[in-house]
Amino acid sequence: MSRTMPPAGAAVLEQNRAGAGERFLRGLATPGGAVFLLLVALLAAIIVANPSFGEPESLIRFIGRTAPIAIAAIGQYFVIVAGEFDLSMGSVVTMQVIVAGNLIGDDDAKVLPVLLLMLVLGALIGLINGLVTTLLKVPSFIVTLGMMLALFGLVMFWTGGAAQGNPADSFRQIGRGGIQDVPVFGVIPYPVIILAVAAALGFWLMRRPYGRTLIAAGDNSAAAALTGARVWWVRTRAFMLSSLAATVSGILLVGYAGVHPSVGRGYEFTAITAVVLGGVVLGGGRGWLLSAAAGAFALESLFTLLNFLGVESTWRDTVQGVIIIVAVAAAARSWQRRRRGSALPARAEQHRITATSAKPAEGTEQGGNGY
Amino acid sequence: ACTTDPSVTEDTGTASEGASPGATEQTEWFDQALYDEQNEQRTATFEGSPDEPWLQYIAGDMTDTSKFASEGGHKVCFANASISNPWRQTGWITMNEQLKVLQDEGVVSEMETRDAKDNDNTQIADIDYFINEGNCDAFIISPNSTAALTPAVERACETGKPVVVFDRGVETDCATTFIHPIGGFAWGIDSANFLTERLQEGDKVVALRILPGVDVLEQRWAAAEKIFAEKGIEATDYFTNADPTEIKKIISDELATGDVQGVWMDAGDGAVAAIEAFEDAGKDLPVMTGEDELSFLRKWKETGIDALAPVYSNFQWRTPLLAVQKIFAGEEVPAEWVLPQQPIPAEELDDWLERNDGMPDGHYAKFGGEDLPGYPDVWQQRQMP
Amino acid sequence: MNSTRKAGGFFARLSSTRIVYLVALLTLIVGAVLVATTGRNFFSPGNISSILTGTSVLGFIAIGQTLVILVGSLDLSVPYVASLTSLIAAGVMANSSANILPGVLLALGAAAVIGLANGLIVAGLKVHGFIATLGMGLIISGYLATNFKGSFGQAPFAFRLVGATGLGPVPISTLIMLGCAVLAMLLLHRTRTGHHIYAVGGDLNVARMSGIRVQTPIITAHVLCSLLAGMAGLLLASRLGVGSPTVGSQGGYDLLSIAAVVLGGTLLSGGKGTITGTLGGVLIFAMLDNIMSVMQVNPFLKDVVRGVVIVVAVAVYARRSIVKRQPRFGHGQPEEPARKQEVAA
Amino acid sequence: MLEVRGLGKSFFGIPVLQDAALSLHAGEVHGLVGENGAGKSTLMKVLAGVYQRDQGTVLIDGREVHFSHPTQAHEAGLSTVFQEFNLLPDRSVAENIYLGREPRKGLFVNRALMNRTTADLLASLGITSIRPTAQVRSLSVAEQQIVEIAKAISYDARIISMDEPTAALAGPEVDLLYAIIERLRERGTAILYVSHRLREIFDLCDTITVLKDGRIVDTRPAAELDDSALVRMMVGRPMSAYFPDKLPEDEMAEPPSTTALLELSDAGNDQVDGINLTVEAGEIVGVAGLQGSGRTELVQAVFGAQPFTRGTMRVDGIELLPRSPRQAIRGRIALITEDRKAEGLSLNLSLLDNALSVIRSVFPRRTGAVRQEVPGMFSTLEVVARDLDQEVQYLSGGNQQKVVLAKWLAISPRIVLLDEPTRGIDVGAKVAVYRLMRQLAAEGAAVLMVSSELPEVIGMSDRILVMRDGRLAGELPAGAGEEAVLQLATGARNGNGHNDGGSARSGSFPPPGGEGEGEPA
Ligand SMILES: Nc1ncnc2c1ncn2[C@@H]1O[C@H](COP(=O)(O)OP(=O)(O)OP(=O)(O)O)[C@@H](O)[C@H]1O
Ligand SMILES: Nc1ncnc2c1ncn2[C@@H]1O[C@H](COP(=O)(O)OP(=O)(O)OP(=O)(O)O)[C@@H](O)[C@H]1O
Ligand SMILES: [Mg+2]
Ligand SMILES: [Mg+2]
Repeated sequence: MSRTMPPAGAAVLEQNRAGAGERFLRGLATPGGAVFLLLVALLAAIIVANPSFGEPESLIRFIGRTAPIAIAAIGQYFVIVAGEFDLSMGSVVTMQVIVAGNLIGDDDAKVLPVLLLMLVLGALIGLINGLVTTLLKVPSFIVTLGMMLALFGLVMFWTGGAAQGNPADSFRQIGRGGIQDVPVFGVIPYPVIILAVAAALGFWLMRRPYGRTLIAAGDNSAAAALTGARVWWVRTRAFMLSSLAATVSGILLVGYAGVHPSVGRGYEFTAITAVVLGGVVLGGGRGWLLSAAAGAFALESLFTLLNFLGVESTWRDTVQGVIIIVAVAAAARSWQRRRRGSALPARAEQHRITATSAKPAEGTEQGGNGY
Repeated sequence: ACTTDPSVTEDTGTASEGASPGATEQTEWFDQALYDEQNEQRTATFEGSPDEPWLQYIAGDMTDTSKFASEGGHKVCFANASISNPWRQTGWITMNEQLKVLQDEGVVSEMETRDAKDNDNTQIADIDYFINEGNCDAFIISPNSTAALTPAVERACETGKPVVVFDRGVETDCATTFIHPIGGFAWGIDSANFLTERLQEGDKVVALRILPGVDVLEQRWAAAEKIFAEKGIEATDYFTNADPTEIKKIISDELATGDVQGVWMDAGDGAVAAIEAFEDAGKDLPVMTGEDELSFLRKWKETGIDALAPVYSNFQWRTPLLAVQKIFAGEEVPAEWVLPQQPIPAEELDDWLERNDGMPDGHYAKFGGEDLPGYPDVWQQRQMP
Repeated sequence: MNSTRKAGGFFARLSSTRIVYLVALLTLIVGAVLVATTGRNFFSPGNISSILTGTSVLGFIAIGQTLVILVGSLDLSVPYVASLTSLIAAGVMANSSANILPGVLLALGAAAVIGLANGLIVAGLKVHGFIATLGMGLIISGYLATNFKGSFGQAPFAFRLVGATGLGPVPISTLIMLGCAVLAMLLLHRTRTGHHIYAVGGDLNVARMSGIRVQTPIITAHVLCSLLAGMAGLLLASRLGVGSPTVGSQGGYDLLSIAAVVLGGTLLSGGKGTITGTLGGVLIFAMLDNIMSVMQVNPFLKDVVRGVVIVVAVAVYARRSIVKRQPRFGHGQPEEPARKQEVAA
Repeated sequence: MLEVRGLGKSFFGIPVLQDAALSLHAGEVHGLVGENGAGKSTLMKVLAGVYQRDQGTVLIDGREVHFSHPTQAHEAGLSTVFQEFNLLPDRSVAENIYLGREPRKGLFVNRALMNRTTADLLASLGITSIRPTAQVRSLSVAEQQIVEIAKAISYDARIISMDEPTAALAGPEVDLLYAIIERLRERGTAILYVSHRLREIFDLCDTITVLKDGRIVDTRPAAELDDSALVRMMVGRPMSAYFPDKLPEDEMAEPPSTTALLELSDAGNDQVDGINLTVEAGEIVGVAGLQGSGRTELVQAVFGAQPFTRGTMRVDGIELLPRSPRQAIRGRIALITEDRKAEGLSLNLSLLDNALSVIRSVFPRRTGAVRQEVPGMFSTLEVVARDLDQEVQYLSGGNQQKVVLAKWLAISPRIVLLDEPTRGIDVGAKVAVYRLMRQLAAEGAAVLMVSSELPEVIGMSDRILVMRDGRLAGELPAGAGEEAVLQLATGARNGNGHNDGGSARSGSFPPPGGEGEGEPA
């Protein structure tokens, strides 16, 4: 193929892409970028309402306690960007919490094997969700709804509704402890580190062939299948990632909050809300992983702000409802604007893609735009 | 053929034509008369042996049940609100063990149970089903909510069979007996008094409540809130859905804005998370009231905080079946069977912990089933049918 | 040739509804046998009445949900609408039969306004139905939690009769629900709006290009769905005798109604499905619940059974509804049609 | 009748139409031609009320009109066959035709009337094979296109615009359309006709308007123009011929070898049967056939998308019967699908992501290396875009097709299957595709091309296979006449137009009216 593809290098590739700064600006102008601005605004508002929140110790604690929902949102992101839903997430969290409570007990020696078992269980549930969705062609909304009911019922039946007790402290340290005596922050909670790792892994994965194929499958699964992607397997893995993320959330929550059957309740909707707030489009094919995590932080910041402002806790639902409708409506308008062409990224002129690192674009005889 | 449930009549329900007392009732849970009554009942003397608190009652009107006296096994129909929380689960296990005893004794032939899964509409249908299809000799009803279930309970009463209502009440006294511990106001008084005694004016109490709209829970807060207000304690309340994650976040945020000296809870669920929030924030542990759920008692013991465990007597789940036994024996039963409701103070903590050794965290110390056949395995394993 | 294609088309259109009723029949038979083993009669008036009562509230909501799903949206706010209308109705009626009409009208009016808001958010602001109605549900739920702490109001006797009366074993409420179902069917199959609902759900762009104002069917479907949820709320008020801020969410009607609709063979993505199928789905749920209650299945296991049934049943249709082209070459007998044609020519 | 003046429309601030002017008279068929992205569809959509114009005036019968919704256009007597299908697969033919204006009787839709009038309409167009109550999904693509046309006609519009109505049609159906247009013309309907098939333009149109870069180049009577003049006007640079010659021998890397790269024997599944064919390295084999003859199924089967269930397939002498596209791609087989938007591209993803999609799915480890080659591929294909990060939905059809080609070039395919590779793309882009095909062949790939455009098949192929009713009906050498191809395709033996194509989809259409070059009917 040497002649159809003149050799080129990274330089040429970059020459045909926008600069990093421009790409960043373009990104900020999308709903996926706007959520970061929203987050900053909310944090600022919280600090105004309660200046002590701005201290590094408080902030890092806040990040720590938001880690479980942010990790769940990251998991849900994989599924949503592939054009699916995972409603079983909350039940998976509950199941894992109870499994930890019942199987580990006070026995430190059991921590590792049970941890392993939990991960296997999480992967298995995701596998079932994924296979039923992709191979049996049942809409994932229904599959995971069924899984949510069945799983929760099974766990409750198995435990009679209550866990034996909190598991060994060494296990709970994962969600509760931290690295002590760090300058500036005081303590860096382990959840912060786990979140950072999860986000980094997720970010990396989304730039890997797997991640790009996942988005492609969410955008147009027929086309993805014809590029040789095993769409069923790509999607199934997304469900597995989601359940695994729920498992990690569960592990953190056991530490953070302890074992109780209501831990994890409603997590699926909170995670979906966070993802959508992060500008990820339901239906798939659009959106960034880190924005989903930022969506979770924005949501939590909002609740915290409401607490600090002394808003009656019963109004919290209402505020949340208004916020997600407004945010998604704004996002929809922003995509429309892009289509209509008044937005920055679409306005740039089209020209021929060049392979030589020599001259700028106007290489055609006529010049001007296009042919 | 037009069939109308005969009991749906003009005058059921609380309100009379044209009046709308519901409108005033709905935001105001506080009821001075009931408050005073329960306040007194806290110190009242209970008839019967303190070794069997589930059979104790406060002397009062008795229902004559001689007309129900009959031999042989009777079929009991139980319309349960749900088993959706640890307290109800524990009680449900106890009830089933009690059932076995009565079945062995030949008093009860079988108990058919329908579980309404916290749904008023379902429970109404369940009761109607029992009336039409159940061949029931007696009804036991644990109402899901007060006003909505009143007509259905009345319909059950109209069958002429004995009706036993327990836990939450209904707005009718047609039932043969209504079994309940003293009540929410007593809980509120016990817990709020405990806290106010140990706190000073201006101190802050965070109140963690499960959910709005359930009368037994609302009354707990109504009483406590009143007492806190009288004593100048600053109290902020939150609904948590019993989710420890929420509880921990709420306390953390509260601690971030200022110090908290007391924690008040309307149920023990999630108490551990509340205490841990103080630990994690490195603050002094609060004075606290929880419940006799073992998770709380254990954490209490472990941290050595200054605490009280108010009790909403879980052993009341034994009483309905025992009441049925009495009814079919023709023995009179209290029209309103008020069971003792004694908080667990620090002095008794060790004792209760010891008695419940090996039970899961979601178990309730005052479950009252130590003399039942399945003890302790059934509760330890939380086996339910 | 043409006749076989015709038959194929006929089956293709009926099949999913048929399967629903086959599954319902299967449930019925298995149920009857199981119930008989406990010494009960599945077909006794009391039991039938119990099953039918179980269909009515969910039925109202599922009919409405069918409309919004057909138009390509979803409604997660229905439980809260039902709660709200039960409160409005009982509150306004305040145990006076003179207030029944204003109570009903105000309750349905509020439901319609919520539906209109949902519709406008979905159609006008282009917010996904899932999010729009999830948000609307949260908004109402916050309002309810803040303003109502328990049951409220009182339904007068005449109004309570609706929930308590039956024609033989058939509750009036079920008949009203079936009446609504018939109206919804008429709407879908016989009116322009109905045709446009299918069109918009099938392909928004095609509908637009064909000159349909696509907002109208979306908004209509949402308003009707909310109205039907309002009907469910009225029925609940009638059965409970009071309004309650939690009746709707107690029933879990949001997800359950969606499951019933999909169980009834309607495509979750819209454009294809029937009310008849939905009624079948609701019936299956009601029978399942009834059987499990009679069998005294552990309440936790009930959810397990429900969950499994939803997935398995939908898996059966999903496999059926993958439209395949007619094979040109079978395994054994290629060329059959071609030869016939040659003879004909 | 219709008069357009100074029309302007821009997307993303880029003008797509500028100062466009056009006038249409009763009984006139007005051809509108131009390269991909010239703005033809946009012009039609503005006229139809789908888009709002930014500037200019549109007059119908001398009165200025302003449509903000397609309904208004219908009311004003203007209907449109859009480039994309506008049918609901799950609804009946009649419901589709009357969508948005269902006849009513009282409150209710009058179904009986709807079905009856639909049947009448179809009959009046000479179509008997389509029942009004048939689900559109059960129709073939060609039948669906006919329904689409019938729908536009059913508005009784005085002005009908058709945007590439024949893109999905082959010989006989095109003739049917010719007949329909003739009838409309007689009725005094004005028709605005867009097609990339220049032959049709000359066959049908009285006047031709050429659009380029959103501007009108010229409007002339058809009689004054010929192919090359028209092409010159369209591309703005001279082009020796519409169909390019083969590359000169000396440009070939090596003489074409004679190894059979692709070999099928007795292969079949439920749509095709008894397929025996070989394609040698360096060879371009064309596959012709009527709509629905199973050409797509053939290439899809070779590609493993609808695998063969019988027979054997060899790639480079080694047995390989792919059961999935993935296996095929592993064997370095590429398929350019006929439906770019539905099967070829992820429209929300960037050029770069689309170009790398195959590599990422199947050879993820080579992603890094191939990434560097992407600009080269796009440059060779003369892709025009803002940059590599632009989402492909913002590209014109031709450029999108080039992106599809690029993603397959990335695997250096040995066997290249092309299904209607030039469907709906302009002359310039076509030439790029042809050149690429030659290039691939020259480099030793085996190329199998399905096309409905006979001149293209004939002009490009070293051998021509003709399919009929799921089987190979015969093989013709390079340079065979269209007549010969059509004869094989329709199974017509003695020119009596007998058609034994047993397929329900194609069988009922009238056979080609005239032999040879398919003159206007
Ligand atoms: N909805 C749209 N949003 C953004 N850009 C568009 C849209 N529709 C068309 N364009 C752009 O407008 C230009 C003209 O497109 P148009 O579809 O009118 O071309 P055309 O002449 O019909 O081409 P083809 O022959 O490929 O159909 C192209 O550059 C295209 O990318
Ligand atoms: N009745 C039908 N049901 C479903 N899909 C159909 C039907 N008829 C045609 N198609 C689809 O339309 C496309 C083209 O039809 P078909 O395969 O019959 O034609 P072809 O011989 O490949 O001709 P061409 O590719 O030129 O259109 C294929 O992708 C096919 O799957
Ligand atoms: Mg076009
Ligand atoms: Mg084809």
